[in-house]
Amino acid sequence: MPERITLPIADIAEESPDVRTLSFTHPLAAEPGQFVMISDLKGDEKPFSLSDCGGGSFSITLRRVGPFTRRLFDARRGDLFSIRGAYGSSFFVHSGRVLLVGGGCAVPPLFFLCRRLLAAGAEPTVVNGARSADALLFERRFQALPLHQLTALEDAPEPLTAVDAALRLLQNNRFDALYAAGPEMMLASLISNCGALDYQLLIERYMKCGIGICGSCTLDPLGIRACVEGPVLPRATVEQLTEFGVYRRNSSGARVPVNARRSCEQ
Amino acid sequence: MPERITLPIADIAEESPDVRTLSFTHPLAAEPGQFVMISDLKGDEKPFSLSDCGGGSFSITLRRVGPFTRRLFDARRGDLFSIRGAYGSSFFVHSGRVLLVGGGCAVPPLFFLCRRLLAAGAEPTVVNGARSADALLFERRFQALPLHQLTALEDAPEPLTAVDAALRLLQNNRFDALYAAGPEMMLASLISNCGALDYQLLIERYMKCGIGICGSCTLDPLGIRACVEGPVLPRATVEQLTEFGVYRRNSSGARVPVNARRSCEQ
Amino acid sequence: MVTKIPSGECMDATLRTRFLELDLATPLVLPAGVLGTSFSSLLACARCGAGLVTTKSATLTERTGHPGPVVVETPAGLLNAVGISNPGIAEVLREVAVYRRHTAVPVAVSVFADSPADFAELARRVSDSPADLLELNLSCPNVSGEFGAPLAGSPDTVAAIVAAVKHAARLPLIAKLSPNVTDIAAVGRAAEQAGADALCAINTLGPGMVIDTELGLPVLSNGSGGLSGAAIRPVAVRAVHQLAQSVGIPIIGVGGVCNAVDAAEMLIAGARLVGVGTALWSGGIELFGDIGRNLLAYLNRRCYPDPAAVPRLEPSHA
Amino acid sequence: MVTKIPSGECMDATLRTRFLELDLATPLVLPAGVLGTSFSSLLACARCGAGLVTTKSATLTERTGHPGPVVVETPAGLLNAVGISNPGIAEVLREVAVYRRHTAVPVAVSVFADSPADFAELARRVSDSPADLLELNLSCPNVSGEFGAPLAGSPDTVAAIVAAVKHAARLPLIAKLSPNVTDIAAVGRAAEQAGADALCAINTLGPGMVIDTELGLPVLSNGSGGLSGAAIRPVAVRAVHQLAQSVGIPIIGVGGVCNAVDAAEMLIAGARLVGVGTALWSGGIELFGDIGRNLLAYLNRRCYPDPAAVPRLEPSHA
Ligand SMILES: Cc1cc2nc3c(=O)[nH]c(=O)nc-3n(C[C@H](O)[C@H](O)[C@H](O)COP(=O)(O)OP(=O)(O)OC[C@H]3O[C@@H](n4cnc5c(N)ncnc54)[C@H](O)[C@@H]3O)c2cc1C
Ligand SMILES: Cc1cc2nc3c(=O)[nH]c(=O)nc-3n(C[C@H](O)[C@H](O)[C@H](O)COP(=O)(O)OP(=O)(O)OC[C@H]3O[C@@H](n4cnc5c(N)ncnc54)[C@H](O)[C@@H]3O)c2cc1C
Ligand SMILES: Cc1cc2nc3c(=O)[nH]c(=O)nc-3n(C[C@H](O)[C@H](O)[C@H](O)COP(=O)(O)O)c2cc1C
Ligand SMILES: Cc1cc2nc3c(=O)[nH]c(=O)nc-3n(C[C@H](O)[C@H](O)[C@H](O)COP(=O)(O)O)c2cc1C
Ligand code: FES
Ligand code: FES
Repeated sequence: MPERITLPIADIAEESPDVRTLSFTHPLAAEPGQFVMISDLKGDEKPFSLSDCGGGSFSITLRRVGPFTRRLFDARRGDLFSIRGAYGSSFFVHSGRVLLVGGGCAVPPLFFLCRRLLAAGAEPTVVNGARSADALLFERRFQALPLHQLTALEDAPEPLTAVDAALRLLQNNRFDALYAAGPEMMLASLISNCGALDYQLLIERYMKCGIGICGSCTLDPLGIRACVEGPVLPRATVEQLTEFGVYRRNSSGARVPVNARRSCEQ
Repeated sequence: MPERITLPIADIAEESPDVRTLSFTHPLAAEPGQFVMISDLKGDEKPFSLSDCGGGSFSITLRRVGPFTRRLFDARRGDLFSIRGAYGSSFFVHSGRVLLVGGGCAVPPLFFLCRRLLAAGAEPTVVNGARSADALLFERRFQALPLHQLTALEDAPEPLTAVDAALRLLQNNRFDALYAAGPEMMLASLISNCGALDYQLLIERYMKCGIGICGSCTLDPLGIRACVEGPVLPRATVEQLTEFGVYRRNSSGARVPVNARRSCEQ
Repeated sequence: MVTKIPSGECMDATLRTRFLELDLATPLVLPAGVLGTSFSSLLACARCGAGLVTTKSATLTERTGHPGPVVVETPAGLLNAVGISNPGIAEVLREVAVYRRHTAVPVAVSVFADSPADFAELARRVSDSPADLLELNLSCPNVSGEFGAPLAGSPDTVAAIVAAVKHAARLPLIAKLSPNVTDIAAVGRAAEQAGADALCAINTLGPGMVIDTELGLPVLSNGSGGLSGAAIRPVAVRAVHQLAQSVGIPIIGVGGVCNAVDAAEMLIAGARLVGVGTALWSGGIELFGDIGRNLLAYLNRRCYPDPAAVPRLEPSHA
Repeated sequence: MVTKIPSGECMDATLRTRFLELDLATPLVLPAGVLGTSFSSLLACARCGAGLVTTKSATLTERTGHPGPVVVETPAGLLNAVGISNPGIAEVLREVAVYRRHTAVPVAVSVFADSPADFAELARRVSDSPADLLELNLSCPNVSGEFGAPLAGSPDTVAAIVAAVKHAARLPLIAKLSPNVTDIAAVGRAAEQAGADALCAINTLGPGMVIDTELGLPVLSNGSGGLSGAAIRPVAVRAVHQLAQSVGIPIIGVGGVCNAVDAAEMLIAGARLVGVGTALWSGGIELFGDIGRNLLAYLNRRCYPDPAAVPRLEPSHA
């Protein structure tokens, strides 16, 4: 079991007006797609995907959407946080031509994935989707890697959603695998149009324990846990989920519809 | 920490009218001089030195002296016992010319030691002391090993104590080290006559926990525990013990004089 | 008492166990609050080999529970203060109805309230559902800020609630007890006399607290939480043994069971059924299958025809 | 509350701690019953870095205790039922006298009896000895076969014993409490009101039981035993926090402390001194030195001048 540790923020990077990356110095053992549970012990602890990890440090990238992310967003270098993980399943790292499709603040975990894909000899193409140019995340970081990046902005003069951009690429190119992370409706629309291509999705559910014991994050009708068997799920599993794109459970366990809002804003 | 295990007796050997060896099939990790705590869970658990260990089995050799050893003595093949250990310190295995002096039912642990000494290339001489011929233990087992054995019988036509036999050997030969186990008065007399020779003694005290927590077996004035820092103690330690050969503590912790009776009979 | 490993193995043992008129496929139980929020997680446990599954404790109305952290790892254990989050009894019973459409494996609905009247109302609602059993959570240590001392702390309170529920419920009744009392047997007897059909013991221990020495704050947002997992198993085994000597109704033994040896230990202590909760954390729900298989092997090796035939510890043991 | 690791380390922290008019070299305590039978084992702990040592609980007359097995390992813990073996108060005080000739490190004598009168008699005897403190073991869970329910189960019983002893003793009085109660704070308040000068919490938890599934018998000859070690630390920390909010007298925090972080956790919970018992089993008595050194490093890193300056948890935490 990974231990809980209390670490000071080693570095903070502004990514957009409401997104920041917090880095911590610690040799965390983690794979891309995994998440950590972070708390300031002042009431609340939330899951965040790793946006990078390696060389004795790791980072998360968060969007300010509510009370807890506001506290994280406003934290300063040296502030201490209780961190446990890394938890959950991770992306299977292919070595062929792969397409990564991300939307909003679910893009950063794909950056960590790209590092591993490149190390495994894969040829990644990244569709980096955002509402607007200043909401675009990690554009420069992806640029620094030897891969093909395509940005898709919804409010551009020629609006383009990440899904549309991805489908265009899929029509004209052969890919061995697809990785996607982002708002659930975006993921649902993407996979209903991607033919027979093998895919893996990063799926978010309400998480309390993060370790598969509380039942908060289970997925119908399989009863698997998004925090243990997920958050990264392969196509074979996703195809069996009756709730995917339809409903999720809130903090009491009640079902609520999945709406069109983007990840980290729901 | 070694785990507690419940094992059936695999084999029983008669050693003398009141001494038996019980063998168990289990790959116990143990060194010569160490002991196990054995119980039938019917009220009582007692320490016994390993008389052999290796090749997936181990054995203890016990003298019937009281209620618990009587139950062990009367046990049959297949009877189950709760066993924990091996506990305590072990003999440092030298590789030169070494003298082993044993008395009574403290002789068997020296057999396990001899195996290790021979494996390390040592040249052991064993003084095997007993009250009478039929109380002599492990004579044949020692004979089967490439070492020199000398038996010392107190009731022989020419009575000889183990200590006298040992001292004679020491006078006429050069040894690199001395190992001894037996009645405390025998040990005390041996070491007060052995000159500057390096020695290690197997010392018995009343043991309850066997793991250094209950304080039953501590040795004055060092406060060391016979079950953890002992039962094998080097010369440098023994020389500091004010209670050795003088008193020991009983099951309530009260001091009682060490008498002349032999080990396993006190 | 058996003192020898039998030489000839038997081959025909079964895990089937009678419990309150129900015929369970295994004596293994998913206890309340561990998974059990959705029909699908209950179903997954049933399919993996639980003979009985229990829902997370339900209250009359929706509760979001405590903010995080709601769990913290401790040596060989877990401290939790989830705070009885649940969507309310109506939603819970809807999940139970969906569950029932998929399987015949019995399900117990656990309920929690702070008055005999509310417990009775919950009991009525559960009696009108497809649930098989009703469990009263009298022992949650994590909501004392809201509800005061755990109900199972006093034999009189327990008796009052059980009596009120017995009157209202048409389902067999399990009273779930707290270990955080000086004499659990007295509480168990009170529950039995008031009409409980079975006991479940133990709920989480303590409560306990873990403090972060860098932040100088408790890790759990609730401050304290209940201790579960292997660390508490000796206390659970003793509690079950004490209860088994003191009551005639069957007992679900819960607390720190991680494998078939632990399950056998609970049976010997006097449990009819054995819960597996915190161990699912590291073992996954496949644990129900593993424990079942190894328990069956134990029964066969010892020539016990079924779990109920495992000889119990004699009453003389403290 | 400190939320940053201080950039500049301090260098001048000390472990010295005031406790009931005594000036202790460290806040670390050898608790009752762990080693402590002979003057020499007390001495060894004092030399290794314990600031206060406690004898094994003494009774008026000699007791051999329970037959073995008296201990059994449990997940992250130890179950023991030694049964208060001791050579009787006269012998114990002789050992204390020898101890005193070798060291000035304070020593507490722990005593156990089954009536206020016997406790008072023991207190008189200890008051006439070179001991520094008197500790009342009100909480041994291992002799209930002989003596009935632990005394610390009831605030009234605790108050009666403390009052009787207070009258008889000339030494400062520590009341050692049991965690096996629904409300330890109530018991602590009763002890304080009756005149206790300090509290020690907690004694062993449960009790618990380990059953051997091959022999079908409890491992401990006594059947059950008290649980100690890392497994119970969360319960001990919570108990100390509860007591610190409820009483004004200082508290010795005991239960599962294995390292300096655990010791710091106890201080934050509200302990003045910190006991290290079961951890000596795997750590050896050198642990007192190790914990002391690392605790000093913690104090320096956080710029706390001494253990008493470690900020306590605020009372709001459950
Ligand atoms: C596996 C996983 C990985 C995530 N990775 C990231 C990430 O890398 N970056 C990022 O910005 N956000 C990420 N999130 C979402 C992040 O956890 C929420 O933004 C955060 O919890 C919001 O807390 P809040 O108090 O600021 O807002 P609130 O106002 O409390 O909640 C806003 C929304 O966040 C979601 N949320 C709140 N609490 C939880 C919870 N305990 N578990 C899951 N969702 C919750 C809900 O949809 C809620 O409507 C991830 C979520 C999951 C499940
Ligand atoms: C480290 C060690 C190794 C030992 N190895 C052997 C061995 O290999 N073979 C063997 O026959 N005996 C050995 N003994 C002695 C053995 O433990 C006792 O013979 C046994 O405990 C007697 O129990 P009983 O009930 O039969 O007799 P009792 O009538 O209870 O006691 C007889 C005598 O045995 C000793 N004894 C009793 N209980 C204990 C105890 N808990 N710890 C230590 N001594 C005790 C006392 O001197 C007592 O007077 C060893 C003892 C120790 C400490
Ligand atoms: C995360 C978690 C949540 C729990 N929630 C409940 C609950 O809602 N109702 C209840 O009666 N018990 C609850 N419990 C207690 C368990 O049902 C069980 O009694 C206890 O954990 C001991 O068993 P274990 O060691 O196998 O987990 C919960 C336990 C855990 C770990
Ligand atoms: C072997 C053993 C014997 C004990 N004997 C006593 C005793 O005689 N009197 C007493 O007050 N507490 C006794 N205790 C309890 C300890 O003093 C301590 O309160 C408890 O073990 C919790 O601390 P720990 O986890 O650090 O061991 C004993 C504990 C152990 C493990
Ligand atoms: S968050 Fe608790 S089971 Fe997934
Ligand atoms: S037997 Fe308990 S300390 Fe040695």
